[in-house]
Amino acid sequence: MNLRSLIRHETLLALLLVIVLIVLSFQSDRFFTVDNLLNQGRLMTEIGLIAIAMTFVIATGGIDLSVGSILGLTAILTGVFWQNVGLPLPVAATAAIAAGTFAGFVNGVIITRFRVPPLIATLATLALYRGLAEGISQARSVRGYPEWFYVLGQKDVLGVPTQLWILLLAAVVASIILAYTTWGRTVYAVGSNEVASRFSGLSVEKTKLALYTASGFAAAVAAVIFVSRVSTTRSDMGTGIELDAITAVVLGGTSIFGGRGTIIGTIIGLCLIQALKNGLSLAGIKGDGTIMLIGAVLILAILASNLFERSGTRT
Amino acid sequence: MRNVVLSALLALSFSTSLSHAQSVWTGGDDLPTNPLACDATPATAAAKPYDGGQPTNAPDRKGKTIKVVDVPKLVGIGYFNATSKGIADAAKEMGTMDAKTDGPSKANIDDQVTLIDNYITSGVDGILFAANDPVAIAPVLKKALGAGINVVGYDANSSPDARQWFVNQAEFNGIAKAMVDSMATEIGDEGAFAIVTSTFTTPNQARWIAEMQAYQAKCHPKMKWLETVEAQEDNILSFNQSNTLINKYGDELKGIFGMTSVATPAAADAVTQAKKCGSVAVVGLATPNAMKPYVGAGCVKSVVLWNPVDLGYAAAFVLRAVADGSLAPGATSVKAGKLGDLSVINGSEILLGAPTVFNKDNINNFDF
Amino acid sequence: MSSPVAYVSLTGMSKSFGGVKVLKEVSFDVRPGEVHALLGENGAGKSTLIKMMSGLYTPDAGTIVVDGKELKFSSTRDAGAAGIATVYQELLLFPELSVAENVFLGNYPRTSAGIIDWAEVRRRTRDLLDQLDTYDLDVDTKVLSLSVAQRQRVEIAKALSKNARILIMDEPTASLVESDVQRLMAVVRQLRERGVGIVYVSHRMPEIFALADRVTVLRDGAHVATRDIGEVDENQLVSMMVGRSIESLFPKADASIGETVLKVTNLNHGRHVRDISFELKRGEILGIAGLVGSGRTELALTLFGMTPATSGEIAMEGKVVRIGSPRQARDLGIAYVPEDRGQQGLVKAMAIRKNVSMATIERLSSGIFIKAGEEAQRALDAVKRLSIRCRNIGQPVGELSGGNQQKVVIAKWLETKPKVLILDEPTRGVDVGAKAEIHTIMGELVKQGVAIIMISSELPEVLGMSDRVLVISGGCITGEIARAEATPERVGAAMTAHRTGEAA
Amino acid sequence: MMTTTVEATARSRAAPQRPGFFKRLFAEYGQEIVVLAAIVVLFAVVTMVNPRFISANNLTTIFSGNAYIAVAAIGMAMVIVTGNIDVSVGALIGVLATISGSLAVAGYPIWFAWLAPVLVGMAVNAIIGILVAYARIPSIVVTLGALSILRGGLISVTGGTWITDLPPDYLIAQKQILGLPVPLVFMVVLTLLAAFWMRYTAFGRSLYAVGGNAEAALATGIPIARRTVAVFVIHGAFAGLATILFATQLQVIQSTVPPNLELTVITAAVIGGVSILGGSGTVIGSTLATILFATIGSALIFVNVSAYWLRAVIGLLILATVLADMLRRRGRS
Repeated sequence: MNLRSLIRHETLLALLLVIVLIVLSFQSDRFFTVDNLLNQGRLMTEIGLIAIAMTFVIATGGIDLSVGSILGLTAILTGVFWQNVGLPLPVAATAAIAAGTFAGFVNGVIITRFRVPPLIATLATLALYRGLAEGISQARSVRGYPEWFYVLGQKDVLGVPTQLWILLLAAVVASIILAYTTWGRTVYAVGSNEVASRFSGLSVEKTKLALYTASGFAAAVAAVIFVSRVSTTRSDMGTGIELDAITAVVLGGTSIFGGRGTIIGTIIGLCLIQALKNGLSLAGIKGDGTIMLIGAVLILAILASNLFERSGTRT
Repeated sequence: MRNVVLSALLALSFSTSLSHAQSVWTGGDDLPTNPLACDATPATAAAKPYDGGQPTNAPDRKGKTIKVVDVPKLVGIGYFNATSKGIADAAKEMGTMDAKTDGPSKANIDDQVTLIDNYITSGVDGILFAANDPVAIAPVLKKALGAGINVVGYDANSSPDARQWFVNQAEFNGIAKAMVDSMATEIGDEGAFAIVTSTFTTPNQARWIAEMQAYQAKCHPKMKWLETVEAQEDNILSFNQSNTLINKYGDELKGIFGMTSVATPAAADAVTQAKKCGSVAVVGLATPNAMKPYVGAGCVKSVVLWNPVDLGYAAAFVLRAVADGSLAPGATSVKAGKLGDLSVINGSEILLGAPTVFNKDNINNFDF
Repeated sequence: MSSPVAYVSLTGMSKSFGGVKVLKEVSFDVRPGEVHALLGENGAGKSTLIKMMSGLYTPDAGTIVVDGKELKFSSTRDAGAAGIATVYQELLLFPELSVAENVFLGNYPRTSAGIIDWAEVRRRTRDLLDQLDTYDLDVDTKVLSLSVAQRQRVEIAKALSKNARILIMDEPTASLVESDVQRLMAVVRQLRERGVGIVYVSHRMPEIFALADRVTVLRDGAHVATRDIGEVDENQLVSMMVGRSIESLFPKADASIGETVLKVTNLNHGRHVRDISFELKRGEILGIAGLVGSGRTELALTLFGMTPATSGEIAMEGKVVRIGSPRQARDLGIAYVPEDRGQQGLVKAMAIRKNVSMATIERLSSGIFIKAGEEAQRALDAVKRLSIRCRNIGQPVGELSGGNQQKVVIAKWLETKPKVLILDEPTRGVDVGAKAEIHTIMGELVKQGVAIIMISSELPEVLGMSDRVLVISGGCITGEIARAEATPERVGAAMTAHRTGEAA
Repeated sequence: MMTTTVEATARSRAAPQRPGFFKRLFAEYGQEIVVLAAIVVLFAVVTMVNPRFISANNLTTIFSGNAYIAVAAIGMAMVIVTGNIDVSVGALIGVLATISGSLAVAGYPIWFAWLAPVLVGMAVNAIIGILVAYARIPSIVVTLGALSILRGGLISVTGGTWITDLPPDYLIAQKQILGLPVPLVFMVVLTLLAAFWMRYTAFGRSLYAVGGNAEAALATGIPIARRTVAVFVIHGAFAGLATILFATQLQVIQSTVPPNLELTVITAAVIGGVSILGGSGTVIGSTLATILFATIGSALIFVNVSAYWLRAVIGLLILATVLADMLRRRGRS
């Protein structure tokens, strides 16, 4: 029942994506072009990376609201380590990613050691990390990165935007992990019944700690890509990205209560949102109309899949 | 072990940031400042060669109707409504411009970049922008230039080479001088003041504050700079922060600068509601409509602002001129409809003029 | 006392779920002042029937007549208004609210101003609890800190608060220890004296013969028989329930007892595990008896690494080991089938296959990848070996009956090839047939040399299955009794041995 | 035989001692007390640094400047008590403020301009509630969608125009009742009313039942779906009331959504002790938490914390409160 309904949601969503793609390409002949689609891929990479990690977190029944702030903090640290500390840029970026990962690790510690509900813990660190970013940067931007650094965010490799390769790699690796490994199995088990997982000898705390750390890592990597794409660092980077990522994950069929969800669903959800944003804009609809439509699609998609599921399994 | 290393990293980052936080927090940026002379001597800017960018393979758009998109920092605030109105007015007047405004709902660099990117794909002829971040927006603007699109900025600049021209509402040091001089007139040369700004990361505000600080040190050295507080783009928060400043400093506080069109009316309201009209002066950047009640009640004497409708209007005309080829690198002035000739400064900027100071007498003549 | 006129009578009740008929034209009635036992294996339709009586389900067909009037229940409120109250097996209480509030929730006494009269709520709760001889419960305590027996008392008080004429009790003793069962039975008798009609659902024969006036048996959703209790004996009832006769309820298998596999010395954890020492040998079943809160489960949790020992020594096969987590316990060959199957034992939304492999998932993997084929094969084997009744191994465990769910939990732990298997209430909430099957499985395991620790509240089970009985009270061992000497009296005395002293 | 021994032991136990008054108070209102203590400590410390901190004016700023957040948090606390959440309230308040202000400027009666946001808030949240209760979509999903719709809709409709020229009578938040600022009175009265309602009425208690154990609530005859819709509608009414304070505080109404308002409101509710899992917490706590935030914001300016580090310090303080609560809970169990 579970598996069947899961496939249903994703099939439904994929179908919706196809319809949206078709409709939008009729609206504007510039929409369904290789260039445009690749470019959209570039634009959704940061959210995509965060959403992939978020899929794991939400599948365990948790949530991470602090990712946007971690992104901001990591971006700032990249700049500060490079410009103010004088580290070579690769070292600075690596150190900043390490710090962002550590911020995720701290979330994990608060959640697993102190047993603070994830929503509250990350709501608190949302404020804290953003504050750190602002304090450390003293509201200064760091600019003027060397040209090679922009390969990551602005250039192509084999005709495909560099960061899209990273997103694809992350998606493939994450799908495999979630579907075929002991780690993925633990994620679903913890999300469905944490107590029973603990009683089965699964390392619940370790898994959760690792997930929040991974979520921090994803946000940190996204930060460096983001910096490279926009060629500057600011402490307000990534504000509000957590809600966008959660929207994509939930739209992709991951249950907010945990226990189910797939990476492919998240990716379809992401593509759907990005296609709507881009396609509607090309079709001459303004940004405010687009976000209204995305809100409606989110509610309707979940509504539809609820109805399908209920009609299929219960009378 | 890993924890130790990482905590060390975090500690390191703290210490470095503290080391470059030398002075009190003024909220200014750290770019070089260029305060104007204390009297009315106009600045003598060295002529600079054109430093803007050029579109590649732009089609000949002379006299043809062009499709233009205006991407402000964000939509939904009075200021950008006014610029948008100016653009629409100009488009109507010219009859050869098909302009629309579309911006992010939050002043967010990423959303803005994405929007512009979409419009490049959709194939516009011209882009007008007000940048949330001068550097972050540069790559996408360069992409627009690369696609043969004419790009003109207004209100908030980008790196010069990422756009063709920038319509400068008023030079930073000019605004700074007008603000500080107004304040000095109201509270005297030894008064103490505080600042309410949006966020420290907003480039224009940070630039103005830095210039204000430089100008105050140079021309009104005895004025006391108390502190700068952040209030986002949130008018209730601005109101609360202004109140807190009034409460904290008591009679010591003589004036409040509002750095945004959100903060200034809120500060004025705080002063009004605290019944401090006359004893705490409010000087700031704001749109006239929002300030009419306070100016009318005599609580605020003067509001500094260029006319944003004119700014949008001028930007549209500049874009038209660029598309027509009548404004080319090296030009010294450009004709902007009813505004007449506007002069070129700093290589690739077009100056709107001196900022307007609104007061009780003229504020009702403006509606934006 | 028992009047021959029924207060509630149900006639021709039918109900289907998803096309499956779970109840077929069943008739049932309850008279004031009688205890009417309702029997049947899991899935026989007992729950469905009582849920219709209490207004949770609407019948597809059939009539409900209360006190001479035909009624339709569309919610539990309707049933409540008709004088029918239910004490559910799952004890449907609000953990964050106080005892008093739980009793009167939805039914508060009001002051003249129309607001809730909390003083009255507390006073009346006190009264009700006193009527149930429950003097030891503060009405302001949050329910989350109460024991199962105490919660049940709260449920009964709640039913009484509504002046229920009919009280439905769904397996009220399933999670009680013997002493609490006795108290509960006293309460039931007291209610009967007052003229309350009681529907008593239970699997436990002794209680039924001790309490019931009449008994109704359901099988496969159909009514089998309704008899006065004097007309039937235990064997007849069992064969009515299962449709065949069961040879022996406790088939103690003879296994050869081998060398010591687990040796525990002076083990301590908190207040509930104090200075525990014992040995366990291969092929032995060690029964652990004790009251709720005596420290039985806590001892198991300490051995299993859930609440690691604060002092003392555990030796597995002669080697002293430290057990700090269930993982370590598992790797040492200790398995624990927990008391609370739904919460602790199973991931109900997951397939049988995934539940069976849950404790051995690393062993079923090469590198980090799960070997899906082998996993499925092992699950198929387990289903066959333990005769788990299911559609296929992809079926979510939550859809299985209680007994089959329990077999899945056992299967999961057998996958770890345990040397020591701890079974905590292995047959609670399991029907007669499945119970016997579980006992048979235990017998087979000891023959293979597994050592079993069995915790049970059912004294006959402990006495019937164990080679040796360890009695725990107040966190300490108060008796170690060999099978031959283990009588209900000796074990019962040891269970309360230190208790009085401790409580003071 | 055994029966008698057991009965005897049970009877021999005396009725338990009722824990002392303070112990019970702490058990029941632990988090509220922690927050209150934090406020008191902050006041004491900051006043020592700068006595102006407890001047009447500053108290007014602290207590009434954020009253609209407290009022919104009352409804949010109720929603969270039933085990739901609403991330769209900030956008809703932005929309309602525009509606209210437009009506006032258009010359409708003032009372109507005040009533409208309450009614519209209830209507919007009724839809949200129905989607949550009857279509069984998790509340976070519905409200995430609603957030987008409301935010986009606000900009589409207003085009970002500010509302000015508000009639002076409309500006109720600037007025005083018995010498006290209206927002303060609103906040205190609404908090007490809501707290009383949640404590002393069957309807109010049923919210705890729904959030504490939905299955048990159903078995008790509480119509869960109807209650869920009701709690969202009530929350909408409080959002409307909050809007009145928000819209009338100044002489202009901004037609944008206050940034991060929803997170502030949620944070206030949870820091005030409302369990995110549902079933426990009070509106007294959420109001105290709002006051705590306002106090922190003001205090940091008074003690000259660098404005750059302000948010970091606020974050740290929130985290400290959360951890203190967890340690307290653990100490209790």
